[in-house]
Amino acid sequence: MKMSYREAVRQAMHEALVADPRVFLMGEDVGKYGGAYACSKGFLEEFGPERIRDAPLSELGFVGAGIGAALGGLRPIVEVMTVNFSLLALDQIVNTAAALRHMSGGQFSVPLVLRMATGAGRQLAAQHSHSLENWYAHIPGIKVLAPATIIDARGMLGPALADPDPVVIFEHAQLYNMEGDLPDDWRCDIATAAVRREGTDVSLITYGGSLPKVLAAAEQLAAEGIAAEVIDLRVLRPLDSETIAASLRRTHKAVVVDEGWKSGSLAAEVMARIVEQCFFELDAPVARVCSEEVPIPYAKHMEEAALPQVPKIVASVKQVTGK
Amino acid sequence: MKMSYREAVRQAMHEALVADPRVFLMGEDVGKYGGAYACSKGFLEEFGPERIRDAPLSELGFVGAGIGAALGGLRPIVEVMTVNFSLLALDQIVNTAAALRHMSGGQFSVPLVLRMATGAGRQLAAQHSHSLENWYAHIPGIKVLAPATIIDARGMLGPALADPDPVVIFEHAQLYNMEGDLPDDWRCDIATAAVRREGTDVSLITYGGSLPKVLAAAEQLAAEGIAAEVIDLRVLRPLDSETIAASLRRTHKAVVVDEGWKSGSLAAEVMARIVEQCFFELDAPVARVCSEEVPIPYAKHMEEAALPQVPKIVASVKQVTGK
Amino acid sequence: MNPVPYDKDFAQKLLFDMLRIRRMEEKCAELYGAQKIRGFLHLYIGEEACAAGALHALAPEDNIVATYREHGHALLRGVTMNAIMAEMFGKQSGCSRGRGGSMHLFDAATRFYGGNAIVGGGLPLAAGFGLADKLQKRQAVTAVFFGEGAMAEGAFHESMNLAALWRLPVLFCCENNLYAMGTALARSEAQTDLCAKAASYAVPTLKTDGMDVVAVHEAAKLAVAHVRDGLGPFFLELQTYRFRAHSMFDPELYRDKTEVEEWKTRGPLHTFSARLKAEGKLTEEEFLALDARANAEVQAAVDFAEAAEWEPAEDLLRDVVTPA
Amino acid sequence: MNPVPYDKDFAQKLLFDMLRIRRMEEKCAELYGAQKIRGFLHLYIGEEACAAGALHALAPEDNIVATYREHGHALLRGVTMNAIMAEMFGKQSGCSRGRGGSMHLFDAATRFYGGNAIVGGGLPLAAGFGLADKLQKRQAVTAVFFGEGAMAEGAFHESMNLAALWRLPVLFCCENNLYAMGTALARSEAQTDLCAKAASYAVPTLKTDGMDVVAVHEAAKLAVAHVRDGLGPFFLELQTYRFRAHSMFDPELYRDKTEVEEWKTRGPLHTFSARLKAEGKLTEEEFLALDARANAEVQAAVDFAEAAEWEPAEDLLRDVVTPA
Ligand SMILES: Cc1ncc(C[n+]2csc(CCOP(=O)(O)OP(=O)(O)O)c2C)c(N)n1
Ligand SMILES: Cc1ncc(C[n+]2csc(CCOP(=O)(O)OP(=O)(O)O)c2C)c(N)n1
Ligand SMILES: [Mg+2]
Ligand SMILES: [Mg+2]
Repeated sequence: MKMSYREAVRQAMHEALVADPRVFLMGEDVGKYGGAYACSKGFLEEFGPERIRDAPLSELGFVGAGIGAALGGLRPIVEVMTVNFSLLALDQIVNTAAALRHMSGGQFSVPLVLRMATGAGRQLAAQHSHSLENWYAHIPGIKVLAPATIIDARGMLGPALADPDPVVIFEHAQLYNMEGDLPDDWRCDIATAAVRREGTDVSLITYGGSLPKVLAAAEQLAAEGIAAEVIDLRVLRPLDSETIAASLRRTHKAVVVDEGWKSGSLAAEVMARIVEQCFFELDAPVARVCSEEVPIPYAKHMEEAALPQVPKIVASVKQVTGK
Repeated sequence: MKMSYREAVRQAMHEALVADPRVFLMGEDVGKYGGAYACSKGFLEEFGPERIRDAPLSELGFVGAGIGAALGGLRPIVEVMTVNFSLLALDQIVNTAAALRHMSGGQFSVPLVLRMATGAGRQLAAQHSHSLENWYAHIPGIKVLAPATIIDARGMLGPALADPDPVVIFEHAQLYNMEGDLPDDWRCDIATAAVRREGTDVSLITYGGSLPKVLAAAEQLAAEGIAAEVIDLRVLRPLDSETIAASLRRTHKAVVVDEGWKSGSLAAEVMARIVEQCFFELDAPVARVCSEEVPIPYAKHMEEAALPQVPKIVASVKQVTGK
Repeated sequence: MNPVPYDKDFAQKLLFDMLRIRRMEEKCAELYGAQKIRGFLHLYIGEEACAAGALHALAPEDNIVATYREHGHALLRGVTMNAIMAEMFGKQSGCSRGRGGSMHLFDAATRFYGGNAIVGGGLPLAAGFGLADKLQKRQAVTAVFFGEGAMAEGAFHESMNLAALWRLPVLFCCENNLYAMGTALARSEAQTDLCAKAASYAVPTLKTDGMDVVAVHEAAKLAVAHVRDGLGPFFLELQTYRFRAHSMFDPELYRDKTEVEEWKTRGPLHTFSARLKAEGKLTEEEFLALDARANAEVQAAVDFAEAAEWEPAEDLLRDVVTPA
Repeated sequence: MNPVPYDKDFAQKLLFDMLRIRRMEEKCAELYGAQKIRGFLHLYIGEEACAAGALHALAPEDNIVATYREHGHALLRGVTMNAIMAEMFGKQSGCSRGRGGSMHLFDAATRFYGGNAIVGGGLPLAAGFGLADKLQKRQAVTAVFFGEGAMAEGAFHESMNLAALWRLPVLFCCENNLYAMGTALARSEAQTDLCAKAASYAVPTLKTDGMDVVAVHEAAKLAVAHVRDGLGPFFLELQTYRFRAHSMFDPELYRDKTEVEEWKTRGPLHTFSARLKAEGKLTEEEFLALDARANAEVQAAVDFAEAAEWEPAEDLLRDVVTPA
């Protein structure tokens, strides 16, 4: 069935709300407004204000309340409108949600699902364009997901809610309008990376909003005779190193594409893992295409210059492959 | 002159307060209490409550106020007691301090110095033992320093205050009691990494609280015939890649030691840079010794097991060097 | 209603300033449709009396901190319409060099410190300006504008406490337009009397009709005088309403058209011009002339922005750190 | 002073519970000196009437959220002294498996949710428990303890607002011991009347003498009844004082010895035992017997902790995520 990523997110939440009375959705403007990205339009009418809970502007407070509610037996889906605002809630996420199980000696699990939009590309400028996935992927005690396809948008929420520990789901804002086919069997895991395109010359490793760009680059490269394999990490913590390593054993070359700023990026972590696990498989230095180290500018051409783009990916691959 | 790291920090602040009436110190318990780590003992009496400003428990508020005060013509040293509490202030740091210059088109610089204690090792458990240097090192628009020696504790504050942009200084809590010699000429830059020990067999790259451990490991390795070069990064953003690369060109092997959790660590960034810049110089995969991926436990033996330690560093070097 | 306590010149100035904001923003909406302006665009239409009344109570040495809904504040503070429009176009001659856009207008010359897209993000900053002025013994006032939605944020609480505790010269101007995106005040605050809430920081408060530029200006003068006299912060609630959607993306599912229409009857432009006319301080011809001038300024700004240069993409990395 | 409104058994129970905390913590201080206990150790000595009075007003189905100064709360909630002591020793049979230490006591069985080392960190959590109980139509109360210093944090503000707005069954128990580390209340809050501050969230408040276990218990019963009846949150201020330093690292430069001595004359143990004696509800022999029992419990706990096993270091990575 053809549908948008937004609709897939909506259906996933709808299914969860119908299936489990412990599930509720909480966040700024998830109710009356219908969700900043319209992912919960109509939910308030259908499920009522107790379960579709508009929160005041208080990210630290309602994220913490989500943690408490999870401990109290509910299965909250807390929507932080965007990752940019989640900076206000990081203390609760790091110091409570992620640490509680450990620091209580294993007594308490926190079955919280945190959803947030991420990424740039819509000219929203410096404070509304962050890609901080690697910050989250650094924290022991949480899972971090980056659905980049219609299937993952539809399929990841279920296992995330079933997970006894906190799960953070990053939805790239540029993906909501993406259309695609949802097959009948859309169930998926939240453990493995996926090979989105097979190839033998180079591994392109990416996630989230960069996946469509990487697939486009792979297409272009194919036309030029370079067979790129495309790995979608899907799960950013814990990383599925084995799928990466298996690909490298086939291709012996890699380019990592990540919308995060280059220094301290998730791309760096992927490169480190490749060095640790497949150093002797490598035929060339692993390269990365990341965002430039600048707060994202407003002007369209400047924003585009700051972010990974198809031509940059293609150029990087050509350099790595020497073709 | 022999002194402690704490005393060096104190003298640096004292000098700045004496030299420049625009400088003031603000933070929780910097005044009456004398500083959580006693770095400002006696300052309140000497400089008065206007310039030694005890702040209420409100990290977001007083860090933001520091930014405003910097814009308003002052030169604030804002002390966030520890990096753990800085999670509450990250929005102001990332979205205002670091972004303001850029998003105003270069109109405003923010001459703010943020000091905070970091790191584990004192059995303070999961919420009081973070090493989040790499989070900070990921943010364009700020400088990040990690003084690991008496000289740097004494010498880095001056240039940090003279810097027109925000500078974050991480003081590892385990270093405050470290004693050492302060030479007459203790002035230093905040731009370069330092070679703390020369060697030809392997480069050990580290920073902050791990430096003493790495030096101890190098000593032990020397006794076993392995000549390790020790690089102290000193400046975590922007990284001095050239010093790293120069060392690799001598040693062709490297181990990165970083108290941050392994996934998404600064060590990963260093590894990525080495791959980007010196891949063909490498004789072995670069390795890293980081903290285990667990919130830091309270019990002493468990905490020790979680952190980088001399034996782990030595073992890693032996594996990398094959000796 | 009391007569307008201003001479004709000043009264017309207030009216003209509100008109300038209105006409500029009407054009912005149009330009957004034409994709000349992109990103988020938050219009101030309906709330013009707040900026006009408050900013005319401030002096050049004062600092202004605003939100993403700040076109009006920037304009009345003295940022040229050309520079604002060019900024929204993303051009190099914009007041933030095209790096900021609608949500990040800045201007050092007029001490206009933005333009903040984080709700509540400007509040701690304002406390800091107050601290700087106080420690440097300047008599400046820092006026910080924010919506009622921001009052639920911890940043509000911490900033109010700092300002009150340290008696900082900060004027807190809450533009209470009853909604934070789609969330009505009563669904975001346990205490909907915002002055009562602010008073709990031991700060004097005043609530006033934010649709009436005279009421706002009188309240602001009083508040500014208090702050400038070194008596510490002041909290001003301006009760207002936005006539347009929250942003250009907002389908406005959360409020009735009739509510909007009712508030429009209190629109600051037509009520104030009617008052001035009734008092003989404005003729229809004068009004039309003012309006024409405002429109001409808008057209000139659009022309300026259209003609302005794009920044070369090679300059991408400038202005991240201060050049040595 | 009114007579103690409890029968002898309950009155002695309150006294005994305070004694248990006191003797346990005195021993902790000693063990800290002996390096058996490490990390941060925050003693509750002087404040025992708060935990004793409040916790005895709560029921088993209620949730407790506390701070790093929580030994007393954990103990009176029913965590065994053995498990607490073993935790501080870092042993596997500690109530948090030795992973938490003094600042992170937890116990699922008694719904004791810690033990939080971030000031204000427990407050949002408490709102969440209240939400869970409310949505699941349980009549439970969540009691959250915090210091007056925490009230300057945004977390306090946001949590109070959520609890009040949504009428959540949360009892906010502020243990106002006048200092946050070295920062006196008047130097951290513009409004030092904490009840006035809390009332600004449209929440009922009550301030009471936190050195008097009867006053605390009566106030807590009233507050708990309000919350349990579904009337929404309640704010209780317990005015108290810590006799010891903030933590074992604190040189106590910020307060006078005489102030401490003065407060000690109001110590909850000796004043309450004197009252009971005066009312014939306690004899000196009974007191000594209670004290001996408390000391015996402490000694047994120390022995238990000493004898307890260290967790094998190979287990380091357990309890980061829930096993499948
Ligand atoms: C910290 C943060 N959370 C959420 C948002 C998204 N957002 C932008 S404006 C807004 C509503 C703010 O309402 P209010 O403060 O009343 O100002 P108004 O828009 O009505 O002028 C929200 C939720 C944001 N920008 N920042
Ligand atoms: C967010 C945060 N900031 C700072 C600290 C350091 N700190 C620990 S306890 C404390 C004082 C807290 O005072 P109060 O809330 O009154 O509780 P009390 O210790 O008096 O019981 C401070 C500043 C912390 N743990 N968390
Ligand atoms: Mg509003
Ligand atoms: Mg206190």
